[in-house]
Amino acid sequence: MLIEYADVFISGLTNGSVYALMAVGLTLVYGVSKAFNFAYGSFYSLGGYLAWVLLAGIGIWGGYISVFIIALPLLMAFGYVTEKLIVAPLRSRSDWEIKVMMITLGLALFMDNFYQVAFGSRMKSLPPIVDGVWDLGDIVISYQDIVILVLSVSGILAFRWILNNTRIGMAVRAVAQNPEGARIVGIPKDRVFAATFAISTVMVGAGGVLLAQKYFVSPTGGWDILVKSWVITAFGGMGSIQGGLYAAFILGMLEAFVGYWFGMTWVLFALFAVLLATLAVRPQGLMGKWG
Amino acid sequence: MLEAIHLTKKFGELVAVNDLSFKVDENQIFGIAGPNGAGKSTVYNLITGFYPFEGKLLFNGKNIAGKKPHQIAKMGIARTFQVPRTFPSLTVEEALSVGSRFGDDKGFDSEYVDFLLHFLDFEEERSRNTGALDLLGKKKLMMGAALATRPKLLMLDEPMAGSNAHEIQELMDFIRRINEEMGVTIIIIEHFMKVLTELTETLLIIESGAKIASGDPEKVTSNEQVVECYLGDAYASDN
Amino acid sequence: MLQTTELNAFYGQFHVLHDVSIHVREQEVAAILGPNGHGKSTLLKSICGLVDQVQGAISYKGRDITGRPAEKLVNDGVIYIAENRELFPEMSVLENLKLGAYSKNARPFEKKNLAKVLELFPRLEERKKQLASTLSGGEARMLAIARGLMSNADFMCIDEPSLGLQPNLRVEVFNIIKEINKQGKSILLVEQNIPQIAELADRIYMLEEGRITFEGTAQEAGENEHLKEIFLGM
Amino acid sequence: MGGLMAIIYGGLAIMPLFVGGVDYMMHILIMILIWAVVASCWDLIMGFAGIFSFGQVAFFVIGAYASAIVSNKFGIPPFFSIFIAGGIAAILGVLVGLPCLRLKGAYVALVTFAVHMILEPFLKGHMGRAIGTGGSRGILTIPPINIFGYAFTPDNKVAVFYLTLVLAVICSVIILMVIRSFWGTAFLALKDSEDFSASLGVSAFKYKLAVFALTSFLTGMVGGFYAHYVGMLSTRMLGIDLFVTLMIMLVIGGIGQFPGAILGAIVTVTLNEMLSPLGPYRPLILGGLVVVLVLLLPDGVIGLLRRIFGGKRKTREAEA
Amino acid sequence: AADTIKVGVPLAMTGAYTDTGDNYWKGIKIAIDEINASGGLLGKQLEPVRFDTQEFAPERVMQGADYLCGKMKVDSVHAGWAGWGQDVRAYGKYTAPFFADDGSQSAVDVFNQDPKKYSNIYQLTDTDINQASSMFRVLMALPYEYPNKKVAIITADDAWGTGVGETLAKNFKKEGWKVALHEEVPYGTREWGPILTRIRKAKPAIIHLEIVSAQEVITFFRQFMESPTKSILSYGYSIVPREVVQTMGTEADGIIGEVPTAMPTPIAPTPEAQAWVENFKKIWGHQPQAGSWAAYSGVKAWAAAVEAVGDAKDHAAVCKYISTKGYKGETGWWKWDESNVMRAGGDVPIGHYQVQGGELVTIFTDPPVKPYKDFKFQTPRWCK
Ligand SMILES: Nc1ncnc2c1ncn2[C@@H]1O[C@H](COP(=O)(O)OP(=O)(O)OP(=O)(O)O)[C@@H](O)[C@H]1O
Ligand SMILES: Nc1ncnc2c1ncn2[C@@H]1O[C@H](COP(=O)(O)OP(=O)(O)OP(=O)(O)O)[C@@H](O)[C@H]1O
Ligand SMILES: [Mg+2]
Ligand SMILES: [Mg+2]
Repeated sequence: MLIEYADVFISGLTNGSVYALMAVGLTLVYGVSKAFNFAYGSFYSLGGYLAWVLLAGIGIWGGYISVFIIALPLLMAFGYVTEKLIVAPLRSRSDWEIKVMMITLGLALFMDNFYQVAFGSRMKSLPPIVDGVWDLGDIVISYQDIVILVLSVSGILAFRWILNNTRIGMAVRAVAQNPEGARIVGIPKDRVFAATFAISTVMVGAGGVLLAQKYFVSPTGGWDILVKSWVITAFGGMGSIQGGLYAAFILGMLEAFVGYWFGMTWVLFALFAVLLATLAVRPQGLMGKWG
Repeated sequence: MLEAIHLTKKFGELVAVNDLSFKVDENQIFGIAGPNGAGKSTVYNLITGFYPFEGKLLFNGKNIAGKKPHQIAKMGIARTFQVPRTFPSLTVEEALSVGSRFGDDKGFDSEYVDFLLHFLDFEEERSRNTGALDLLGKKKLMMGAALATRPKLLMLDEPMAGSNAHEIQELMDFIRRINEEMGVTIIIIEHFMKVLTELTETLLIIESGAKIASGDPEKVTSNEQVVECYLGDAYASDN
Repeated sequence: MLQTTELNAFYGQFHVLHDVSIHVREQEVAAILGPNGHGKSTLLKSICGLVDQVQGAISYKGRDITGRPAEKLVNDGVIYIAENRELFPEMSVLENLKLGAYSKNARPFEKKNLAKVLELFPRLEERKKQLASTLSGGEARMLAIARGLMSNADFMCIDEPSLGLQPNLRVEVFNIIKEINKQGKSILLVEQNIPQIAELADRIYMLEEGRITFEGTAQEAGENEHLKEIFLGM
Repeated sequence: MGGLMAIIYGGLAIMPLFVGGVDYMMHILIMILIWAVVASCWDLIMGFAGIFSFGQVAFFVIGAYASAIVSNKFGIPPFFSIFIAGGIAAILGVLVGLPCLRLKGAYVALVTFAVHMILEPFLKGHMGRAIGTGGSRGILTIPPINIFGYAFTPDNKVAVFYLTLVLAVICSVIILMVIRSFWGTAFLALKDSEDFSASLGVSAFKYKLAVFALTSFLTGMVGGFYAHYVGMLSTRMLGIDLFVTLMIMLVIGGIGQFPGAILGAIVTVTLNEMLSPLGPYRPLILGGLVVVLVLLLPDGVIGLLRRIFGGKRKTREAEA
Repeated sequence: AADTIKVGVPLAMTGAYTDTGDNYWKGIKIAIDEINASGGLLGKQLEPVRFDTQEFAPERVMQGADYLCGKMKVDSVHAGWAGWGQDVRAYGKYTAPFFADDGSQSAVDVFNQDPKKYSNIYQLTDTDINQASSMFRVLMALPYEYPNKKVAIITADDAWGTGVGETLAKNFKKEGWKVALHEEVPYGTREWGPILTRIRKAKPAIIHLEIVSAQEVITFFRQFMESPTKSILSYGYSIVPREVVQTMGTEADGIIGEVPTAMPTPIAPTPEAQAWVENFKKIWGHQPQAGSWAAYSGVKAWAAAVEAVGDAKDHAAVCKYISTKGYKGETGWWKWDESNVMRAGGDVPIGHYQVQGGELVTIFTDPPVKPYKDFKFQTPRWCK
């Protein structure tokens, strides 16, 4: 009995760590710039495709380490340029929040279909980062899941620490709350906007690299990621890293246990029921600040 | 007209309004003053239904505790905000129309809006965007929109702040005319002694959410405690 | 120290400042008077790099700083203390103050300045942990000034420091400005409601409809009937 | 606004003179009208009321299924069942609107989009099958609208077209009236400053719920109409494709620029058809186009027309 | 242009079904090229007119019919997955012969409402119900001793998946098996923890998974293999996405699956068929997928009928010819029943495969259940 629950629990934990990794970048960008990035899922796929091109296409020497060394700066540059080119110009317009949603939706459509044209509609698979399972008798955990758990949780905690305890983190939060005020005290707001966008691209792109070996890469594979991240972000509180972390694990567990007890079809209903109930009591999400 | 009975509002540990009772008579100009953070604006927020609170609030004998802001507006209580609010999507005329349309139970009255634009000397700004008004313009806009609801009671939160002597004089004339010509009861929060002594009939001084003096403005402003915690020696000697 | 030459500023099509030339000498306090909405704040903001469309020239310590953005000017020692405060609403008073010392040249003095401003404004010391968004009008004004002081700037543009402050504090702020001026800072001030402004300012400008209509020493201003009637009446 | 709307609908009304014989073209015209209404409703709630409702497609599908089920199960003539469908959609709209009143921006978007995402498993699942959605098979026979013995089937596309036109014009006039009335002002005021509006007597509760109810009613009704026109339904409308297409209509038409959404529908549907032979390059181009258009045409085609013809523009930004 | 014959090809070119659309297109393309290269049909070249059915929204399906038959006036339509009944109604309005690969009882149900009206509609494969029954028969016929009589059924929540799941469950129950788990899951499911926990608890002798999408079935397999139970893994039609074997290679060895109207591989039943397979591999660089051959044969069947009738425009005569005469293909005769469904059996049976050495190997054909050539079922490594 207990063993079974342990198994479900571990599956929840694995889900949670994956979700956490996916959602943080979204919450960051939204928190800082109030820009809701609909192309977030496509950025995830971008990470996956980059890894695939490097590993399977070019057959790069050094495996995943080289992939990260090459892909992360590329992702960062991509995020930075995207912000500068298509998000920043909208900021001074009326209804700019809707317009950002629309332009990123357009970008998502463009990117997804670009993948399809360039790489075909079929999924791409990548070699595992680490092989094998940790056998505990009745329970087995794959090393891959452990790597994802450790990397994502430590990445997020480090990130949160930076936001709360360093000058840069404080600057990012300041820009989030009052861009004009930030300029007055000497924080270059445009650069912070672009940088957070770039960092979020790196986060989700890195997620794409990490998860591609588990979930594969396909042109439209990012939508699922976007939706889940969105739920987590809202649940945890838009803009709250810590809230996002809690939310990811709560939802991961919810998914595992609802799936176990009631069946997978109920997971989505349960997810939204919990989300609605939470928002009814706390409209700003678990830990969140107002959007 | 308005009676506050044992009003108390706590923000966590902080008691922003502390067992405060006062009474505003019909057709009065009633002043509220007190140190920064004394709880003046909070009192407005309680009266206009922005926060729940303990105690009772009677408006023309009816308890208005628990009512929503828009319901209170419809009952005839209008207000301005300390930090100016505007409608950047609307013109001055439209903003006044909002008050007339939604706050006045008689419904929209374009003649009255015209009259107010004239009254406030706002005719030139009529179709100007409210977001682009200067500080004084914003304050006049808030007053105009509030008046457009045909209030029985108008509550002003530091309407003079940021204006020069000349402008203050003008604003005081406005307020007096609102009170006398339109028959609107007024509560005003101000820090300028001159305004309080010249304009108000009754002055309430609060500190840390509680009343420390009230009554005739001249007398109240020479109250020792008031001078000490609020006006300062310089002011006292100035007067 | 600071000089503007034929400065013009626009918001879109709207021409706010017309050929404004002013100057502030080292260790001087200059005050700008003028009716509401005639461009006083715009002038300060233009100098501090917060207005996008400016024409003309601004020089600071002999260097041309026209078009230099606010975030860079802060490092050069020019700070703007805003009329509408521009605080960080979801941060505590303390965090707001710390951010005031964000610039490179303020950082080393953060501790010292923090202690100093908390002493100047005991109310802020009391409310250290409170979120800026929940401060009262006057408390927020204090925080804005205090945050500006944290910047350690040499040249401070202060927009209506007394706005919304209680009477005795208004005098207090006046004293504070005098004090920091004595410590060697230059100050450009917009202020309507300190009767002693003539006592504080070395030089007074009058800005009407975006144009300078009077320039002179405090004494000259005192002798100007027009000015006296409108601005020094309180 | 009214004049432009009259020109657009007038132009559409004479189209059958030229292409009346080509079913394919008539079908496109009918779909243009249907999407024009849906996009206009979306514009009303998002562009004017400032509520980021992402449930428009969901309410459309709800209306379609409701009308199909009501007419199939209870034998209610489709002419009436589409109003019932509108009513059902409106009630659900209010239910969805309620939690949204306390929420902001992207949260509202999520909660409303949740309806969209839950709808598919619901319609396919046991609950859906129990009320007659046909599960994942869908509903394959839905009676056509029948007025005085004349059946508006897909075989009589010109007739269906004019019926749709009548419906679209009625819906558009309602939307126009709402925007022109004090509702429009209330929405703008609420969007700008909720506490200022409240202090002037505007009830956010009432107006937001009302706009949820109205837009879901119209959308649901048009959904019902669609069901009886096409004669079959499946959950495949809930893919991301339709959602994005509607969004593109708004981008092209201009947000908060009614009747821009109608123009947006015309341009988008036409473009989509023209690009269709390009296969995967179609969405690629559409996506790129959205990016470019949002950047270059901030107020969509309407804004462009205004710039060309110098029509007056309601200033909506804090500019002098 | 007047001397070409237009052929409509409505397939998913964008969206979630793009890959299946590709499969069908590959077969159709070969057929058209072949006919054109050999001088055309009645001396006229065939001209394919493509239409993107996207994600099969009802109005899109209808639009396809109006476009291809109404506007472009094509003389036949060759689809694959085409709308599961929606297509029957949309194309039934017109007269051009229409070939679909819906494999769905709901499409047949629509047909049976008005066989006259829909007489131009042809299904290239048998229904979900018959396919599922066939899967069951082969599972029971495997030369393998099941350790218990428990089965776990996991299907997608679409029409195909639920149809197969329900039929299988019914059959198993009839045979006295216990359905330990019967789950419908949405597409996009990639975390199988909760389900696998229940599977590991139940230890069923058979697990049947029916989601025609590679990511889902591969993730299931990999997570299952972290701690496998001794269960035969039956993937049904989910074995068809090429990515499954291409991605997993020999890792997938042991999985069994099924494809209707498919060319048995690796060795085809007849020399002609073998030649066809070789040709396909030469052109597209991989083994033929499910659907390619069916779609190819649809085009060829129609062309043969047109040839016999002598007029591509006489749709009624062409249809009548196809319905009554059938078509002789690479493996033998294709015959459509009174519902215009190409029922499995005879020369075109359902192929049952096992992955062996990283490729699909036909081990049985059905109906009737018959071992195929010398290929043998191998007990999967996790069952030993
Ligand atoms: N939401 C809140 N949460 C916590 N404290 C609050 C909140 N709102 C107000 N306060 C505190 O309550 C006290 C009273 O605030 P209020 O705004 O009423 O002061 P005030 O008398 O209007 O002062 P001022 O003259 O400066 O405007 C202040 O100390 C303020 O910091
Ligand atoms: N962001 C802006 N966009 C458009 N117009 C503006 C903007 N900011 C200010 N204005 C306009 O520019 C003019 C000058 O404004 P400014 O704030 O500089 O005046 P001021 O002299 O500081 O007045 P106050 O005493 O109200 O602070 C005013 O008419 C104002 O309406
Ligand atoms: Mg106050
Ligand atoms: Mg100013």
